[in-house]
Amino acid sequence: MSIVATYLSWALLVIGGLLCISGSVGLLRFPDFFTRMHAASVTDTLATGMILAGLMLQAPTWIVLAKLIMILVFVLLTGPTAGHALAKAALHSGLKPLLPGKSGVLEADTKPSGGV
Amino acid sequence: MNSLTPELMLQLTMLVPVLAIAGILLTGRSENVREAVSVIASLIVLALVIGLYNTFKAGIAVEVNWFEIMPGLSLSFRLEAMGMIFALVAGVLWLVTIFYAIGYMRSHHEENQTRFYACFALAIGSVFGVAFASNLFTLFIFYEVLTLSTYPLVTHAGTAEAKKGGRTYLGILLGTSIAFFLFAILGTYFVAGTLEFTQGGVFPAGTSVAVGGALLVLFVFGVGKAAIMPFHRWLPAAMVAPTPVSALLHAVAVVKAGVFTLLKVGTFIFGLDFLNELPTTDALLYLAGASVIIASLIAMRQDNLKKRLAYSTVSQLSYITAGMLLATDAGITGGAMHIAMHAFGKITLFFCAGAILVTLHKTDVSQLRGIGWQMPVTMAAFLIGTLSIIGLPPTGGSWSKWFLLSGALDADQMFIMGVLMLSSLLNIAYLLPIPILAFFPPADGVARPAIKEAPLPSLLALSFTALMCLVLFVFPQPLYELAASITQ
Amino acid sequence: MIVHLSVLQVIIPLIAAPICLLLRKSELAWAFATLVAFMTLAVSVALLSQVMQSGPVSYELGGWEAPWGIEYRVDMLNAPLLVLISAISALALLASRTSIENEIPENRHTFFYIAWLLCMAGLLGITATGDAFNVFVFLEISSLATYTLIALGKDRRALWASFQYLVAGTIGATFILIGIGLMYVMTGTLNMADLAQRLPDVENTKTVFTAFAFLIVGVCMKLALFPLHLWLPNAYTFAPSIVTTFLAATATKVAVYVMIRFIFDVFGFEFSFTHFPLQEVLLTLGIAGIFVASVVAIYQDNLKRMLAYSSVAQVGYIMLGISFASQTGIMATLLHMLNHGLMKGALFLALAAVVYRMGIAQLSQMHGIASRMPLTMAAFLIGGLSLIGVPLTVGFISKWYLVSAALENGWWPVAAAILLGSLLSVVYIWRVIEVAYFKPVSESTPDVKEAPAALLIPMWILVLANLYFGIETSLTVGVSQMAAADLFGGLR
Amino acid sequence: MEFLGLFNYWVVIVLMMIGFYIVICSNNLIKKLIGLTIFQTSVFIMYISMGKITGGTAPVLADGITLYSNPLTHVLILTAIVVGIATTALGLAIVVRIHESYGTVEEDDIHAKDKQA
Amino acid sequence: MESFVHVVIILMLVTTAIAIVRVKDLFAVTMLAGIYGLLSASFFVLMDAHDVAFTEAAVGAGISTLLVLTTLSMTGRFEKASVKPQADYRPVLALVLVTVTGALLIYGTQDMPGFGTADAPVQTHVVPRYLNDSATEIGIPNVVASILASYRGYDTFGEVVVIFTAGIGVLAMVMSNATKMPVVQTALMSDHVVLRIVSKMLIPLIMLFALYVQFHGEYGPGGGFQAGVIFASAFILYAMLFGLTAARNVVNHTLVQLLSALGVLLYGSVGVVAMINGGNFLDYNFLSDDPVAGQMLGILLVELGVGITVASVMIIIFFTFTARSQKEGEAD
Repeated sequence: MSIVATYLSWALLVIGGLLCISGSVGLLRFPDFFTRMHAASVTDTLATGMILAGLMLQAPTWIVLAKLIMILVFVLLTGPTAGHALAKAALHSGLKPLLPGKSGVLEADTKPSGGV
Repeated sequence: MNSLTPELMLQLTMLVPVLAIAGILLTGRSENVREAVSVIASLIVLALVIGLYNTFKAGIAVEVNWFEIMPGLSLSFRLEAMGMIFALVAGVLWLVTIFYAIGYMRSHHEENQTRFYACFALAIGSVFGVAFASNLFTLFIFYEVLTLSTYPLVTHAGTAEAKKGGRTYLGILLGTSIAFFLFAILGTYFVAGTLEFTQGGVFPAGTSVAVGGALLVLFVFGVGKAAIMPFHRWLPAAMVAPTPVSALLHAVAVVKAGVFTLLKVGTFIFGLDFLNELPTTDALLYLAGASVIIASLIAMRQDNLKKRLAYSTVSQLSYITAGMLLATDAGITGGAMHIAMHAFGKITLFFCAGAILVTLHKTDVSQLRGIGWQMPVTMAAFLIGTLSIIGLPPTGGSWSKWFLLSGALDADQMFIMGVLMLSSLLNIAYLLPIPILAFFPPADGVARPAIKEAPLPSLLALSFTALMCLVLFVFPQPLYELAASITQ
Repeated sequence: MIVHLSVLQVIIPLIAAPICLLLRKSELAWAFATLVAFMTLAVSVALLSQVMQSGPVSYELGGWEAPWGIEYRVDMLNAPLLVLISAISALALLASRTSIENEIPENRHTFFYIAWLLCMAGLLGITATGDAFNVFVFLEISSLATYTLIALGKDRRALWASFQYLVAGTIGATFILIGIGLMYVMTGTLNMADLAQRLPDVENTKTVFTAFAFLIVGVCMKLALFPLHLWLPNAYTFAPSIVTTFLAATATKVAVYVMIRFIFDVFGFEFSFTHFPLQEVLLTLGIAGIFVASVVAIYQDNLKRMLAYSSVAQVGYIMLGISFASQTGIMATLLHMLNHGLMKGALFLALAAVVYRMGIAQLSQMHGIASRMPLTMAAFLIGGLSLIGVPLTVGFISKWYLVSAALENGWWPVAAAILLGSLLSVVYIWRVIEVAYFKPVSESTPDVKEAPAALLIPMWILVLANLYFGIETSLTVGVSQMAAADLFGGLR
Repeated sequence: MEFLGLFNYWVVIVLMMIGFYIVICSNNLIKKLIGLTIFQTSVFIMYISMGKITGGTAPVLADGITLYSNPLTHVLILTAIVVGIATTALGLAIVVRIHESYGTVEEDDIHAKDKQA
Repeated sequence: MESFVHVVIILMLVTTAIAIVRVKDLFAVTMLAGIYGLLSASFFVLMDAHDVAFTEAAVGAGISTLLVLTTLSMTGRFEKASVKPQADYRPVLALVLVTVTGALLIYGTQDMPGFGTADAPVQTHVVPRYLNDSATEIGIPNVVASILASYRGYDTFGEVVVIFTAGIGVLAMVMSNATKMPVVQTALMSDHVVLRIVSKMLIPLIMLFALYVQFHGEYGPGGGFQAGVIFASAFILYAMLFGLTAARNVVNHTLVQLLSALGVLLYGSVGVVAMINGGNFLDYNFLSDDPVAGQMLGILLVELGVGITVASVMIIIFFTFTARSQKEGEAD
C-alpha cells in the first residue's frame, strides 16, 4: 500500500511539476492575452491540483489531509473565477481575441463581440 | 537720605535712564513733557554720580552683585577710580547734551524724536554699566547694549546713506566684539579662570607670554569702539547721525567706552608688569602710533567738518590706547585723564559743528570763512576746543598730553614721543585754521552779516563745555587724583 | 503611581490619542490633548526631580526583566529632554488651536491633534526607552505622525516636503534597523545596558564597526546633519507653523539624544573615538554645516526657511560638542540641546503669530511690522539674540561652554569658528530686525493687528524661559553637568 | 550549507542595494516607494537569516524537538513589516495628494512646477 | 535539498529585483513587487519563520500591492521616460552611493557568524530563556506569540500604534471633504455572475479563517496582525464587488474609525489594568490570580486589540483611497 501510494504520489508530483513548466512556457510563448491566460489557468488548476493530490497521498495525519483538501477546494474555486474575471475585464476593456482569419493566419476579430 | 545707600545710588545710575525710557515713551505725544523727563532724569543721574564721587573720595568701597550666571561669571559692579572718571564725564555731558539736543532737534525738525530720546537714555544707562562693571563679563554685556542701542541713533535720518553708515557701524562693532573681544574674554576665562578686574592682573604667574600676547592682540582689535586702525571705519560712517548723537556718543560715550575698556583690560586683566613682558605690546604700540599719524593725515584732507572731527577722534583715541600699551603708571594716568579732557574738548567742537549746521546750514570747512562774525560765541568756543585737543594751555588737554609724554619717557618709547609731538603739529595744521579762518574778514565786497547764533539751549551747552576745558586747566587736581589712584 | 512615572510619561499621550478620535469634536480634542500634554509635563517634571534625588529609574515593561523584556531607563541624560519635549508640546498645543485656524481645513483638526499626540508620544518613547529595537518602533511612530503633520500644511509644497522627509526618514530608519541588526547578530541582545556590556568583547570586529557606521548615518539623517539635511528646510518651511515650532524644538534633539546614547553608553567612548574616525567626521561636518547653512540662511526671504537653515547650523554646533570628546564638550552639547529647544520654540512661535496674521512670513512684506505687532516682534528679537548668543540669554550659556570645551582641547581655530558662526547668525537675525523695526511701514506691509493672546502667552513663556535660564543657570547647567559626568563616569 | 555561510548575506546585501538604488534613482514617486519596500523587505530577509539554525525548526514548542530557530528575530521582523506597510500606506496617501495638486508624480516635473511658482 | 531551494529562492529574488529596476510599466512593477513579497515569504518559510512568512504574504503580496494598484488607478500606469539629458547624473550618483554602502555592508559581514551556526551569540544569549521557560511562564507553545505579546509586548503595542498612526495619517490627508460619498460607480463587478457567487461563498469563509488565525495564534502561526489583514480583505473584496457605498452600508465609516481607536485602547487598557492591579504596565501576571492564566488572558486580549485595529485601519485606508479615486474619476 505504502509503496504504491508513494509511487503514485511522486508520479502526481512530477506530472504536476511538468504541467507547471509547460504552463509557464505557454505563458511566454502564446500569441495573445487569452491564450496566455489559458496556459496560466492550466497551471492554476490542473498542476496545482496534481501537486496537492500528490501531497495528500503522503499526508501523515488526517488533519493535514483535511487542510490539503480545503486548499484544493479553494484553489479550484478561486483559480477559474480569477481567470473568468480577467477574461471578462479584458473583453470589457476592448481586447479582442485572435482568431484564425480567412487566410488561416491569426488576426484580431473585427466583429464587435456580442454582449458581455 | 539714609535709605539712599551708595549701593543703591550706583544701581540707580543705570536704572534711572531705563525708567526714563518708559517715561519718554509714555509721554511721547507731548514734546515738552518728554524733554522735561529727559532733563530731570539726567539731573538725577548727575546728582547720583556726584554723590558717588563723594562716597568714593571718602574711601568707602561700593560693590553690588546682581546675580551669578555661572561660577566666576556674574553681573556685578564696583566703584573704582577709572570708572568714576568715566561716569563723571558721562553724567555731566549727558545733561549738557540733552540741552543741546533740545535746541538742535527742534530747530532741525527731526522726526521720530521719541525713539531718539529713548535710545539716548538707554545708551547712557549702558555707559554707566560699562563704567561701573567689576568684571569683564558685565562690561561686555553693557558694551553690546551700547552698540545695539546706538544703532537706531546712527540711522536716525532713515536715508539710504544713513542705513549704509549704520550697517558699517553695526557690522564693525558687533563683528569685532564677537569675533575677537568675546573670543579674548573666553580665552582669558579659560586661562585665568576669572574675569574679575583685579589690581595687577588676573593671569597666574607662568602664563605663557605667547598666549597673553595673542589675547592682547584680540583685545585691542576686538574692542572696536577704540577705533584702532584698521577697524576705525565705523567712526566716520557713524557721522551720518544727528549732531548731538555724534557729539555725545561718538565723541564721548561710545568711543570712550572703547578706550576705557582697553585701559581696564590693560590695567586690571593683564596688569602692567605682565603687559611689559608680552611680545606683542610693542607691535601694537607702533600700530597705535601709526593710527595717530595716519588718522591725522586723513583728517587734514577732509572738507566735511564732522568727518574731519571724526578722524581727529580716531587719532586721539589711539593716544589713549597707546597710553595703555606703554604700560607705565604715567601712561595709564595720562590715558585716563585724556578720556575726560578729550571728551570736553571734542564735544565742544561737535556742538559747534552742529550749531553751524542748524544756523547756517554749512557742513564743509571751506564754507566757514568769516562766519566767526556771525557766530562769535560759537567760534570762540571752537577755538578753545581746538586748543584743548592740540594740548595747549590754557586748556585741560595740555595736562593729559603732558602725562602721556612723561609716560612715553618712562617707558623709553622715543617713537611714541615723536608721534605725540608730530601729531600735535598735525592737530594744529588741521584744526586751528578753522577758527582762525572764521574770524577772517569775509571776502571783499560781501557785507558783514548780522549776528545769528544757534538756539539758546545749544549755545548754553557749548559755552559750558568750552568753559569746562578752561576750568580743567586751572583745577585739574581732582581729576588727577582720581587718575593717579588707578594703579595704586 | 510614583514607580510608574517613566512609563506613564509615554503611555498617557499614547492612549490619549485614540481617545481623541472617540471625542470627534475638534474643540474637545484640543482641550483634551492640551490637558494631556500638561499632565505629561507634570509627569516629566516629577520624573526629573525623582532622578535628581535618587538616581536613574529603571522600569520593566510587562514585568519581564531586561534583557528579556523591554526596559525603560530614565537618567540624567534623558530626563531633562523629556521635560523639554513635554513642555514645548504643551505650550505649542496651547497655541495650536488658534494657529491652525487659518492653516488647516476645519475637518482635519481632530486628526491634527491625534497626530500631534502620537508624535509627542513617539518622541518621548524614543527618549525614555532602554531597548535598541524599541527605539526603532517609537521612531517610526513619531516619524509617521510627523509626515502627517507636515503634509497638513496649506501649501501644496508641504506634500512634496512631507514625501521627501518620508523617503529620507525611512532610509534613515532602515539604516538604524540594519545597525541594530548587526549589533544583535554579534551580541544576541537588544537591551542597551546589556549591549554596552557585551559589545567590548567583539569591538574589534568589522561587523560592529559597520553597525556603528550605519547607526550613526541613520541617526544623522534624522537629525539633519549637513549634508544629510536636505529634507529639513522644506519640511520646516511648509509644515503648519505650529508644527514647525514643535519639530524644530524637539525632534532633532531627540535624534541627537539617540546618537549620544549610542556613542557614549552603548558603544562606549573608547570604541567610538578610537576605532572609528568619529571625531574627525563630526568636527568637519559640524563646522561645514555651521557655515554653509548660516550663509544660506542669510539669503532667505521666507523666515521659516531662514530659521530652518539656522536649525541645520545649530545641529552643527551640537555635533561639535560631541566631537570634542570631552566632558565639557558633551555637557555643552546637552546644554545647547535644551537651550536651542527653548530659543527655536520661541522664534518659531513668533513666526507662527506672523503667519497667523499675514498668511506668510515673507521678509519682503514685513517692513515696519514691529509697529503693528510689537509684542510678537519683541519676542522674535529676544529669541534672535538668544540664537546669536548674546549674554543674559540661554544662547550665550551654551556657546560659552562650547567655546570653553574647544579651548580645553586646545582647539583655538574651532573656538574661533564657533564665534564666526555666531557672527553669521548676527547677520541673518539682524536683517529681520532691521526690516521689522527700522523700515517704515510700506505699501506691501499688510494691515495687521497684534497676534491673539493664545499665541502670545506661550510665546512669551518661552521667551521668558530664554531669559530666565540665561541668568539662573544652575538648573540647566547642573543637570547637563551631572549627565555628562554620568556618561564619562560610567565608562572609566 | 557550508557555502551558504556568508554568500547568503551577500546576496541579501545586493537585494538591499537594489532597493536603495531604486529609491535614489527613480523619478517616479510610486516606484520610489516600491523601492523602499524592496529595501526594507531585504533587511527583513537579513534579520531572518541571522536567526536561522541549520537543522532547526519553527519555534513552536513541541515534544521531541530541541533545536529551534531564533524566535526573537521573527518577532522583531513582524513588527518591522507592520511598520513598513504603515509607511507605504502613508507614502501612497501623500502621493495621491501630490498627484491631485501637482498633476504629476514625477519628481522633476514637481521641481519644475515648484520653480515656476 | 534545502540549500538548493534556498539558493533558487534568493536568485529569484535577485531576478525580480533587477526586473523591478528595469521595467517602466508601473503596473508590472507593482506585480513584480508583489511577487517579491511572495518570494520573500517563501524564503521566510524556509528559515522557519512561519509567522513572518504569513505576515509578509499578507502584506507584501496582498495589501501593499492592492494599495499601490489603487493609487495607480489614480495616478497613471507608466513611469515617464527620462528625457532630459541633464538628469543623467543621478544614476551614476546613486550607483556610487549604493556601491559604497554595499561595500561597507559586505565588509561588515566578514566577521559575522556563518549562516545557520548554532553557537552564534544570537542563539546563545537571551533567546534560550524564551525557548526554555516560556512554556512554564506563559504556557503557550508558539514562542513567537509569547514573545510578541508578552515578553516584548510593548513593542507590539508600539506596532499597533504605528498602524493606528498610519490610519490617522491617511484619513487626515486623503479623506474627502465631502461627508457624503458619491453614489455613482461605473463598471461595477457585481454584474459578473460567477464572480459574485463565488465571492459570496468565499467571504464568510475568509472571515471564519480570519477568526481561526486570530485565536489559533498561540498554537501555530498566526495572530492579531495576520487575522486583521485577512479580516479586512474580506471587506475589501466585498467593496470591490459591490461598490464602496454598499460596503459602507455594511461597515459604517465612523464605526470603523471608532474600532481602530478601540483596538489600541483595548491593548492599552490591558496594560493599565495590570498597573492598577499592582503590576507593571502590560504585566499580565496580575490579570488573574494564576500568573499563567493571566498571561493567557492578556495575550488573548492584546491579540484581539491588534486584530481589531489592523482590520479597521486596513479597511479605512482602502476605503479612503477608493473614495478618493472615485471622486477624482468624477472630476475628470
